[in-house]
Amino acid sequence: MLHTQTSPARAEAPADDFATILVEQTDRLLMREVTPACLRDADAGTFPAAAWQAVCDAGLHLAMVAEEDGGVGLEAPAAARILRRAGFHGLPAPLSEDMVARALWLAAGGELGEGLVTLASGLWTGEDLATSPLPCVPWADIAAHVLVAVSDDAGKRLILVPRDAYSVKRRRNLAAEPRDTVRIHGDGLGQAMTRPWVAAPEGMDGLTVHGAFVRAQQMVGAMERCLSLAIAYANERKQFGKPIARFQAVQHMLAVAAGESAAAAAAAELAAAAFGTPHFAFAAAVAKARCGEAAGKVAEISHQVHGAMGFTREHILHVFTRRLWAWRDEFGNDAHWQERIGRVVCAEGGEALWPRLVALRAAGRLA
Amino acid sequence: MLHTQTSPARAEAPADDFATILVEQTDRLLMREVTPACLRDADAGTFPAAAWQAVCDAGLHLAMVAEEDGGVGLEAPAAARILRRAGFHGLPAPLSEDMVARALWLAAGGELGEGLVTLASGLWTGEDLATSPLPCVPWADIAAHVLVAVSDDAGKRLILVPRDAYSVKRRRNLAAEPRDTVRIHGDGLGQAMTRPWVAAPEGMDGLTVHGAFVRAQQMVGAMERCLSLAIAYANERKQFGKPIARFQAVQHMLAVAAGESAAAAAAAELAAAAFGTPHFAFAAAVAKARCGEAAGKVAEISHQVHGAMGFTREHILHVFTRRLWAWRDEFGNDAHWQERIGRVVCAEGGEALWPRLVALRAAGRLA
Amino acid sequence: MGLTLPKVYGGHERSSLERFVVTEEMLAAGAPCGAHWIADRQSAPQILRHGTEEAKALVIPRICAGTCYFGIGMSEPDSGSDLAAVRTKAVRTDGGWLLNGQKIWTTNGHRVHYLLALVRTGDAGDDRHGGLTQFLIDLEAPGIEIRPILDIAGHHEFNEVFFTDHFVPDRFVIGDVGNGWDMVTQELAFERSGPDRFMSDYRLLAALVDRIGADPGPREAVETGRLVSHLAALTAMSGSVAGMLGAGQIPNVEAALVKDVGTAFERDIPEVARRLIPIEPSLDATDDPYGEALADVMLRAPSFTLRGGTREILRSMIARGLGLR
Amino acid sequence: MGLTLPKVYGGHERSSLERFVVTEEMLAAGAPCGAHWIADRQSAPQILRHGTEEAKALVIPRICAGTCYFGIGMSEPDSGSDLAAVRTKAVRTDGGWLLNGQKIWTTNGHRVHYLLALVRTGDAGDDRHGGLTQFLIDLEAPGIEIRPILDIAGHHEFNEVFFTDHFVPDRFVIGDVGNGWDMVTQELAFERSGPDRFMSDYRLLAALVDRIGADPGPREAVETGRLVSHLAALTAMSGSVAGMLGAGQIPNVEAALVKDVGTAFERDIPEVARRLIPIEPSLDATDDPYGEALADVMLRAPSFTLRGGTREILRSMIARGLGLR
Repeated sequence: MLHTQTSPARAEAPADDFATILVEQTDRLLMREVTPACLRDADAGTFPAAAWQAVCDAGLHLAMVAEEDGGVGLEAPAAARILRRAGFHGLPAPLSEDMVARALWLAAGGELGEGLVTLASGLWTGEDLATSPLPCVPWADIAAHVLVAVSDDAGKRLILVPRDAYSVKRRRNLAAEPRDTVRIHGDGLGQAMTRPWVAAPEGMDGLTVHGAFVRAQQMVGAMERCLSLAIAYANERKQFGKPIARFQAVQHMLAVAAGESAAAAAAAELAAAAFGTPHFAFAAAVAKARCGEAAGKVAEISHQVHGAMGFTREHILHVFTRRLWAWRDEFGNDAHWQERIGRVVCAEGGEALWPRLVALRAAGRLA
Repeated sequence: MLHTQTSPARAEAPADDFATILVEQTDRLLMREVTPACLRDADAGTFPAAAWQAVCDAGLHLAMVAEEDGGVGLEAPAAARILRRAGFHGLPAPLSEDMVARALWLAAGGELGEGLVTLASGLWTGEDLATSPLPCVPWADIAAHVLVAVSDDAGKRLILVPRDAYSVKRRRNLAAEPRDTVRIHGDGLGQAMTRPWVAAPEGMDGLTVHGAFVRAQQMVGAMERCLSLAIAYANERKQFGKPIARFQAVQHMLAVAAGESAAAAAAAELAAAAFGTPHFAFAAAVAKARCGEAAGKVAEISHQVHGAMGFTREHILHVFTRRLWAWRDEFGNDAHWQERIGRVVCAEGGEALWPRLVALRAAGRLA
Repeated sequence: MGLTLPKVYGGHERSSLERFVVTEEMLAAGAPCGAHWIADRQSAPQILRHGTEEAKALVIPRICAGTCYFGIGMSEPDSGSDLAAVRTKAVRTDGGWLLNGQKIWTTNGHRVHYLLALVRTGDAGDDRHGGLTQFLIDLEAPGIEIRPILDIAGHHEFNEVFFTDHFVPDRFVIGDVGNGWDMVTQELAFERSGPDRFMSDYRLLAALVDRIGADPGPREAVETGRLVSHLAALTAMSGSVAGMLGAGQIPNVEAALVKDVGTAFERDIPEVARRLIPIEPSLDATDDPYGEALADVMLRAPSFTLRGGTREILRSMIARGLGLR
Repeated sequence: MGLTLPKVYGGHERSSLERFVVTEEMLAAGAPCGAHWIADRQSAPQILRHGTEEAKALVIPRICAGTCYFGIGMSEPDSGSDLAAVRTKAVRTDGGWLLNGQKIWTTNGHRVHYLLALVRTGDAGDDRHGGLTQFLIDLEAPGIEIRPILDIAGHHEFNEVFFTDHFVPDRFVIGDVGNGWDMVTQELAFERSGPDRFMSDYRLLAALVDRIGADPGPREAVETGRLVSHLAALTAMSGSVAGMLGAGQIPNVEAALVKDVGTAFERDIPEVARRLIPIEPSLDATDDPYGEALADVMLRAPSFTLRGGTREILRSMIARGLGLR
């Protein structure tokens, strides 16, 4: 539960051996590919084509796709571990977007070739889609398709919009990751493929739920990395004649960060275990809310421990803290999801709260 | 600004010599009268008649009454210092209620003999008064009069309701101070005296503003006492072979408490300086909001430093922390006043915020 | 009662995860954790692991039957966070030990039958952790005096316990002489990770939800939702520590982490509640159960971050667990 | 500029309270605190108090005219919070001193004309505070190299400054040799208590108010009102320290208190803002000034609790001021 080890082999949600091996491979791959130069180039706007190719060659983007559809067929908890490792290493590429969008589309019976798939947050009407831009779509400019969720008189469905059916205004988040504004051409929807979305979550959040789910996993990985960097720095940096790790103030700050990180990880794991169950929307809300809240605290404490050194481009810390600041506001910030949770809980009343939490955890097979 | 000294002579808002002498006398009087036995008896429900008599003999309850009306004629900032000392010593009697209610009534041209005056929060209509009980009126059972603010078609006015015109259901706050439910008899209002309230603050809060103002001052005193107790305890209590004051965790906790206490004191002093100006309602809101927020933190930290010892009846700490927990919820809790402040500020817009703060401080003669 | 204890002593031999779930349900339902609680949670597992056969036969069946209550004899006036500073002393005598000294903050000391007490039986040694031994103390035996301590709400829950030449027979020594430190450390893992460390004011949260009503404003929804997200994460964290305990591990650091995060959550509930529903909590608001619950929690809250190890002790433990050196 | 400086040097001889009010107004209006800021705030008062006549005549008039900028030469790579560990060394030479060593985190080091640098000139002594001296450093003189440091937003504000046999004439010694520690301590009181320590993101608060609009929901009103109550208290606290500085006092502890409370407030603003107005801040949201302001503050916020003394250093100072021993 002390999420500080860099090894993926630590005890976590029960995982079969295959998943554990895959996570270890992922770790080695990312350690090799996500170099300082790769991160620097991505910051400057260059897509890390080699790293992304290695990720695809390893089939990581197919993790959640069923075996009969040519995927790896991992359970969501194991796939979530891969996303946490991607967060830990700061992979500057849309693995989480492609992994979940691809899995949803194929599970809905769609077909798909190679080429990056990303997803737009929200649940749209066909009419809105034709007139309003889709804001903050990750890597939309270089994607081959954008997955969009639609709900109107024609029912809930997924739409896969190909790249030549939309135009893009480029925009970057705080971590310099592309978050483009997408405008579908007048005749663009005609080029798109559509599938009924039987497994859609309840409510009006649409794909925001799935985006929140993957961002929660990534945030957990980034928090673990921040914590691990801060611990190493505290043991190394000397002031007043001793390592700052010896100062109680530093110790207690890091204990608080470890608590936040552990709570965030627990919430993210709950959501992964609830994937595909009726509890998923609620669980994803809990995960994004809890991780979003923890992200700000862990980033703040990590910077405080690193002092001025962590405030420089030269030190790697900002790769992870800037992602935490960006990700907590994407696919619904913590306040958004807290409000959703609060509305559900209040509508059901006080006596229903405990049974709901028990059911949530049961979906997570922990009890 | 470091509000930890037990001496009233510390540098504070400018005060004339007479006020300083009176505050010093107050301090000596309260040190003498508010004994552990007095506090214990009050906790058990016995009114501290001797201490109260001493307070009245010294004329402290007349502090804000004009000299021509037989009062001391202190400016509000000096009177507020007396209330802070009452909070510091835990005087278990309604000095703040009597002081402010008496001053308001006489300033409105009313007449008044001896006998305790208290005040009800809110701004009522005559009709509501006849039908609804007044909740949480301090010491209403033993008071001679309750001051009530009324606003309806007949204008804003103050009403002084004599004891035989109302019945009481006794109730105590967390600190075992009487907070009675008052029900005015069917013909009770006929027995009451009425004066137009020319100096009423804007808005619908009525006497809640004045109650908030005095509670803010009392909270500052109680916070200073908590801090002073915690510092003394930390220097004395040994664990791991040294005073716990040497532990950085304890030092930093107390530094945070000192910051909260100092900010609360600054806000309370702003409000005192704005008494009688058009900025008073806003300043009192700021004071009660800031003090209410600080109170919870200072109480929490004081208890944490005191450990199990501070959790006992035997130790005096609870006298002050229980008052802080009670007072922060009386006459509008911090959220109530924050909302008021937020509404004013948002209605005026961002560019008006800074001029408003400057004007507030100018009313406080600090700039 | 006795859910995880062996059938041979009258227990049910259920897993500690099952006990965990039952505990949660009791707390969620607001059922009082009575005087038998400590015995069931931490004393019985200790005695089972480390006690003599006589000790086990004497107390475990009665713990399973719910007729035997335990108190914790760790803290002393000069040894709160610094347990190694224990001064209550036992000297060897015929067939046992003679105890002199004082324990403090003994929960329900006036109603329990036994203490598990940490006592100095030798030199502390370089690491300060040596020379301590755990004893089973029969509070009805001679040489014991119990004095009440009232808490800030005026309730009598805590006690001082004084020992004057109190005789403890050898069969009441729990574990090896001089090995008390390690055992207490294990015991605290049981004490710290349970749901009673973050659900003690759960009922206030449930009551707050009802008081807010089915159609909350955005402020109420956001604040309530935040608390629920914390609680959901905590139940998962605590459950995973229960699993580790059940597997025979001693997850001290993890337990400290659950307690630190858990007590912060417990302290948050009344602070959020009082800002959302503006009432003036009263000691005698018998006409308003919600106000009474709030008042009760408000006066208990300072103890949340003290009992079972102060926040500061836990954070230092966590820091060591993180590898800060 | 030069508001509080003597008229003989081209200043205006106004009170430090007046300078305080002008500073506040500039910050409230979002006016940039330019490169002359540090000179005006803390370098000029130091040189006036402790500098030689030649030093005063050389720089004060140009500071008053706004044509002479200063940097702070306190931090070194191994001496951040622990200023007493300064290793940049000056040795006596004909008519002055020869400096060797390195300073770091020099704000605007590439644009300022002078540094006030803290340099080791002798043994530290038992209290570790001896043997330090402040020098006026002319950055255009030989033996100086300046290298940029990019911050996490990619901006160039900080620098490293390297000294290689850099000559400092005697007239540039500020204060008594070996007395640098006390002077730096005083200088920090000026640096810490000003409104620039809690108003650096004031404009974001004002923009938030506008973005919320004239008729806020309860959540927006409560959160905004809370921030305003903090700001009002801070302006009063900071004003009272300005008064003490103006009266010639050295309110170190009070200044630390203002900075600690003030930076907590500064850090709160973006955190509250992002939860009230859900946007995804962007590095290139040129079509959305509010989003840009939020992004800018978000990436600067970590420095708030570092510059001018870390939160930890300040809290330890405050603790000493409280009489903890």
